[in-house]
Amino acid sequence: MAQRIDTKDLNIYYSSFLAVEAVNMTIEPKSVTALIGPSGCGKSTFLRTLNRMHEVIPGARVEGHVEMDGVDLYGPNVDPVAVRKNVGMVFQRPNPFPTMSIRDNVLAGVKLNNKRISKSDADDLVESSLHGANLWNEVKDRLDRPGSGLSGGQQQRLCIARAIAIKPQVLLMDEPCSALDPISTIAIEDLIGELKNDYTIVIVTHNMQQAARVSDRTGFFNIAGTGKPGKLIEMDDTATIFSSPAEKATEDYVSGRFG
Amino acid sequence: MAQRIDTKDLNIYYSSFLAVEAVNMTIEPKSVTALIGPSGCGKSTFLRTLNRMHEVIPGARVEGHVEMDGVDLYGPNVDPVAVRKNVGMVFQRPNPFPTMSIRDNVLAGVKLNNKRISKSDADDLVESSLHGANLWNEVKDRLDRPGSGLSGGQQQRLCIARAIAIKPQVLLMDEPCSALDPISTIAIEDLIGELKNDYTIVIVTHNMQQAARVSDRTGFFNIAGTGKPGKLIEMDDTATIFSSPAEKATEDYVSGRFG
Amino acid sequence: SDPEPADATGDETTEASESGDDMEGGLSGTLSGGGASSQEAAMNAWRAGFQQANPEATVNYDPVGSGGGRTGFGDGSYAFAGSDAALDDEELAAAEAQCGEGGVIEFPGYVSPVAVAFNLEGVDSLNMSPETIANVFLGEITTWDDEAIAADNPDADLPSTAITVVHRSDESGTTENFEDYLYSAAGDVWTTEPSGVWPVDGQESAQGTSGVVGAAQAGEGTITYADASQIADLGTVAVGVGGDFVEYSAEAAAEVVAQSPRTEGTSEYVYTIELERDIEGTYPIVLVSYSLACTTYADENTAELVKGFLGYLASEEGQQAAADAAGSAPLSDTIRQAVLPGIESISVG
Amino acid sequence: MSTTISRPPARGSRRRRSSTTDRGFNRVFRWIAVGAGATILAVLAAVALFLISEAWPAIMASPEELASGVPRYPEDTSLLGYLGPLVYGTILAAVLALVIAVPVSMGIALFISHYAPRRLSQLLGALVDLLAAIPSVIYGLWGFFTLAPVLTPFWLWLNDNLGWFPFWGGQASPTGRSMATVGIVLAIMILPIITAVSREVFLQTPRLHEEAALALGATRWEVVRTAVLPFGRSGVISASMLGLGRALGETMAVLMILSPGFTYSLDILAAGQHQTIAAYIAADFPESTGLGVNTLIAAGLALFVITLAVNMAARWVVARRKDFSGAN
Amino acid sequence: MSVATESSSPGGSPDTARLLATVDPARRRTDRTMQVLIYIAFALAMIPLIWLIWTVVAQGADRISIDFLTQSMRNIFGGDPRGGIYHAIAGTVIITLLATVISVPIGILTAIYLVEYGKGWLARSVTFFVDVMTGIPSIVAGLFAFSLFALIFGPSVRIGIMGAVALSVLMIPVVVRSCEEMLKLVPNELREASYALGVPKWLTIVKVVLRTSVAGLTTGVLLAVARVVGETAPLLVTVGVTDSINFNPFEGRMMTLPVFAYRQYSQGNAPCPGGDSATCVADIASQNAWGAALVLIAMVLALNLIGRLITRWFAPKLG
Ligand SMILES: Nc1ncnc2c1ncn2[C@@H]1O[C@H](COP(=O)(O)OP(=O)(O)OP(=O)(O)O)[C@@H](O)[C@H]1O
Ligand SMILES: Nc1ncnc2c1ncn2[C@@H]1O[C@H](COP(=O)(O)OP(=O)(O)OP(=O)(O)O)[C@@H](O)[C@H]1O
Ligand SMILES: [Mg+2]
Ligand SMILES: [Mg+2]
Ligand SMILES: O=P([O-])([O-])[O-]
Repeated sequence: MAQRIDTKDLNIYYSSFLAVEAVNMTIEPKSVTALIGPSGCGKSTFLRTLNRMHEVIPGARVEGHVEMDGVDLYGPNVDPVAVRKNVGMVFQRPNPFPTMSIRDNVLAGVKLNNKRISKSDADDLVESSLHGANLWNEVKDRLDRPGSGLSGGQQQRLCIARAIAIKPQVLLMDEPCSALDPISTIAIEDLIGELKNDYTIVIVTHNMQQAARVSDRTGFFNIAGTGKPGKLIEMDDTATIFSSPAEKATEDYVSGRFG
Repeated sequence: MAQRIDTKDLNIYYSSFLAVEAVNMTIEPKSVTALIGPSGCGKSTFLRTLNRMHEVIPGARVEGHVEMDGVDLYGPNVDPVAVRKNVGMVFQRPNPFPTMSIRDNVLAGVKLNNKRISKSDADDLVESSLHGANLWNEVKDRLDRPGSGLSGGQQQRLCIARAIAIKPQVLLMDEPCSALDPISTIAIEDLIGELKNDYTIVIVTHNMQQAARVSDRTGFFNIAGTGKPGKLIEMDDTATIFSSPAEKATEDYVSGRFG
Repeated sequence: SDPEPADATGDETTEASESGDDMEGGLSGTLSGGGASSQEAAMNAWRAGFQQANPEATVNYDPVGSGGGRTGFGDGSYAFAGSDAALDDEELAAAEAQCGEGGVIEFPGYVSPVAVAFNLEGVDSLNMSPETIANVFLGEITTWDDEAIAADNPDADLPSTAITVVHRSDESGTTENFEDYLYSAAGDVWTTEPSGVWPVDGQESAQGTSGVVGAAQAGEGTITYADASQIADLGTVAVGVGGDFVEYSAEAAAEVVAQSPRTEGTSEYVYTIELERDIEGTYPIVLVSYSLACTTYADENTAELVKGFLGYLASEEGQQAAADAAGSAPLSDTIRQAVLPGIESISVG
Repeated sequence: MSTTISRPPARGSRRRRSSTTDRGFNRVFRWIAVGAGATILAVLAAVALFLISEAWPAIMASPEELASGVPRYPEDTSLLGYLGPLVYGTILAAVLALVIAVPVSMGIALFISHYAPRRLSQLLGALVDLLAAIPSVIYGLWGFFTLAPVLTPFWLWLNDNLGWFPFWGGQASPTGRSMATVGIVLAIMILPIITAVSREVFLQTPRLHEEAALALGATRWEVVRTAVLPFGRSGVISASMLGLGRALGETMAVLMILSPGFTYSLDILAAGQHQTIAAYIAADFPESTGLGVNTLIAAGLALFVITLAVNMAARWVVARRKDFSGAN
Repeated sequence: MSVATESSSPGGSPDTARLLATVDPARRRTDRTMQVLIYIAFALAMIPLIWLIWTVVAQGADRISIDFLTQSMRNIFGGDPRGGIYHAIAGTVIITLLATVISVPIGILTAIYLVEYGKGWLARSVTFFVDVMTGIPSIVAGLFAFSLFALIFGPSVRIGIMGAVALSVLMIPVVVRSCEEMLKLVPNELREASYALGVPKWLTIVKVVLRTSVAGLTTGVLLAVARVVGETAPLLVTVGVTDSINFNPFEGRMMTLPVFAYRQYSQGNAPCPGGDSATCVADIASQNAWGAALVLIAMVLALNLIGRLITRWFAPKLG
């Protein structure tokens, strides 16, 4: 069921600013792909092209192709809404809906789409999603409290629960753990390990160890300087990237004190 | 010049909810103190009591004492504004002023005190602060562009530049690097190393390695369960905490897979 | 006869009249007219009287102003109208296009004295000659103890308070009639042609009759002109006419209309008058507001309603009702006799 | 995992039509929204057309025709010369109202959003909103019967003692029904509009930004100055434009209170000096016919143009600093 | 561990004490001054509010009775103290409701268009013309609506819906401008969160953007309603006046409270030959005017209250 994604000569623009240049990448199905690189190199930008979230920014556009199982996501008969339903996303900053309770936040994907769901199904979905995000125990007594009352880490886990509740084919995560404590991070990493049995996962992270721990393949982005476009320097099996990368830049980066 | 901070039996409340209980802690001058612990245990909450930022939340209050060089920060003759001027803060989420240019963001705090700063002094200050935050090279050509146009990591570094521009006695940092790439993180850590020569620094972090690398002393907070108050479990030299902590809970936490 | 308020649930077309009125209450439907706001109070009385006699009928009157009334009458949107000025040639032509050649009915259905009223501590009444009035309103006489005023009021104890003239700020029939009075009675002093607009700049003014009265009451030493029924507790001027001073009254106002000649050369039912401002024993400052209708209407029901309503309006009973409600001067028999045949002849055409 | 909702997105049997990214009801909704915008354009076009076509005879008429056809019209004056004092009066009234109302409104909005006790602030906000709920006829009645008499002694005092000041010269009105009083009433009328919008905008200032300022050692006022006011800037300008629109177009209150005149005088305490376009139209419309009505509508057209110019200026001010808007 | 004696002096280090106690006195003063000014600003706004409401209540309260609220003025004239404003209440409610029904969807949809879709010339011109619309004097809106309907139904038409259209011309720009500001305040993060869940844009707008800003939108709509509910001049030329009850906005004249109040005020005193009596009260018209004003204020007040409840009910929950 899981999908494989190929990008072909992907150039990503903010209006006339070329943020990411000529990315050719293959993301294997049922695997975890990690994207690493210094800040501002365009990891988030690239990630957002994979579920067509990039284009919601005014003036933002792409050139080239992103293919899912050979179908171009930017093809003429592809509905971006359908793309996003199948390619879920967790953002860098937690963004629960402030008007919704914790429960409704988890069910947002269902409820916002006007889908009918029985109370018991909903309860099950809420519980399983929150369990999956390792948040259930902390919030099970206050499901009807607003989601914005949680701490940062709790909010981020709520957003993960919300993303997995719609059972996407592919899950994009933009530094999902940067606001999480180690225990929650372990839970999320475990979750990623579980999810990859069925789904394709792409994760942006600054944490080299995390990349090493959770991913099967790693892509390294770099940027030559401010105003220059970010580029995919190298992509390979995670073990290779962290042990014997082909490029000097990659080696420098991963062997930093954080290696 | 640097100040020493003691907290005595500090209880921190959100209205009637006791978030952090009975903290007795000494923060040495000219040193880096790291606060670690799982999400929701009250690290941020505690940190915010050190510059009286806690009380700006409606209903929030403290019991007990926070003393700086023996002067109770919550004493009757103390002005919270003066406290905050002397105890700078960097937040978990980058929060540059969207209505100001990069330059004005750096100068925001300075201009409050010294409205008539000369242009050249201001220029010097902007440059030195941005250098200190390792952002100068990326933004030197666009100091008059809005600060909100930067990437997350760049924004956070801008906030650090803004905080150090007012040359506080104490600098509080709430996960300042959680949105930064390794290269920027190194720069910030180096900066912390430099700043501690003159200033007292308290940093909240989830990154055990970071705590180990930058701090002289480490405090471990924990929480017994949701709804329970967070507590300071143990505080000691960083080396001790990471090698032979007194408490079992501390050992479990720091020796997690992240150790 | 007692007015009869509608109750909350009563729909105007189904409400039944219990009052044993002597008029036959056969008419039904809705009739709409509009025009001069000066007639509003009187119109309320006429509509109520007519509706009580004809409980199935409703008459509406939009107080949009004389201009709106004449325009609306000319383009057929009002079946009848009220206007503070007679139709001019152009308007008459438009009206005849609606009503047919010679089919316009026009008569002074509402005549009301315009009082010259003032607010001066301790003074209730003053005598003034037309020239004095003109000079006061021109701003030539600036204090109350001016010789010209003192000369006509030997007994009055006049303070040296400054005179503040308050005029109508809106274009108005009252203004036009008052100017017309000053122009014809004190032509040497008051030289501007009458129009609905006050010609002197820089004075106090206010909107509507209630506005000028309110403003006059608010300031000490103020003087204004307003429909006499509205002046409340303001002092009034007895106006010099033919060597005598006449206080305003409905009767004296009716006299001036009755004694002034009818405009010549008009069609049969257009009864407009050329006011004479110096007939002894009459009160010369009057607002003459005309009622307008057609002798033929396209719609039978409308014709019946207009005929009934105008018949009531012009009747002695109707005129008395207006006099009670609005302090107006009843129509003279001469004029009534001249226009009643026109009203009687209203029909479908 | 569940396979029930797993349809490869690209397999959708959607029509291949246009390259726009909108599909299905998205497209419908978009067109509904566009339609609403277009409706406004259509209405405005119709109003403009109405104004121009009705004003046309007056615009085309010679001064002589106008002088004979329009009761108030002076001899030998062009239409622009005639409308000039009205335009001046309208702007004077609106500026007076704005000068009084904007600072006070921002004070009130800040009071409610950042100074008043939280529990109270909602109630206080509702109280100020009540001012907006009061119809202009009532403002007219109140201004005429209650306020003007109370202000009169004060105006007379200003006139006697500070008459050298340009605005307070001339012969002060003994009934207080002058532009100064009108300015105050208009200010009260637009106060709640400006306050309500500003308040909502100030309340939306992100806590993050306020805390950033606080942490830099800002006093409460400095927080307001560094974080709240800049963030709310465009909102406050929009709010002021709403208020200005009402002040420019307000009819009843001005009509009932002001003792009008047609001059370029600065003496806001004197009677019979100024008139606003809206009040002028309402005052003279009832008795007007023919060319008179056309002239009134031409005045309406002039008001239209004023509003247009003022709003363009405001938009320009906001757009100039678009990159720095708080929404980023 | 640290040496405890350092902090043993009761006041602590005097240097530090000074550092923490002093903030530039000029800044303190500015802060205090601004605080006082801001409090004064609020107090200033309360003066006219209380004064106005007190005036209206003092003048109008005596006139309020069950009869006044449940009867029309049909067949009441002169100094007759009977009759009431039921017809005007009904007219105000119906016409304002209609105007709201016309303007709010158009206004909010336009605001949505401007904030969520607006690009290019159409958005620019809509923005531009909405601005221009705010300056249309109410009487011009009335004349416009009149000439529009007169084109279709002839010049004699006077119906409630015409007034509603005239009021809509005045209302729409207020709705658009205030709602536009409110929608702009919804953080982009929330829209993105919704898109990322595969929610189509229109549902995101309806269920996230509108939902989050509903409190602000309510305020905007209430402002717009308040803006028009007191209009007089445009209703006089479009709806006309009547003394009788008419519930049908598509046929016949209607009365509204502000028009009623204004007309009664304009009528001034009634002549009561024998002085005031049970059947003739000289200043009944002005009493009616104030009574109607009081009822009008009370109605808008109630509306505001409802709006406030809505606001509270839907407000984003922040903690
Ligand atoms: N909305 C935007 N408009 C214009 N430029 C943008 C926008 N967002 C990001 N950029 C620019 O695009 C480049 C890539 O940014 P991006 O956020 O993708 O970096 P990143 O690798 O995710 O960084 P980080 O690790 O800090 O999140 C940066 O130079 C940034 O300034
Ligand atoms: N504004 C608030 N009102 C009420 N409770 C709050 C508020 N902020 C935080 N809390 C609660 O206080 C406790 C401590 O929160 P805090 O944000 O200090 O944790 P933390 O250790 O900083 O977590 P994290 O690592 O996720 O940032 C949590 O239970 C949280 O839900
Ligand atoms: Mg990123
Ligand atoms: Mg925290
Ligand atoms: O009847 P008036 O035109 O004077 O109001």
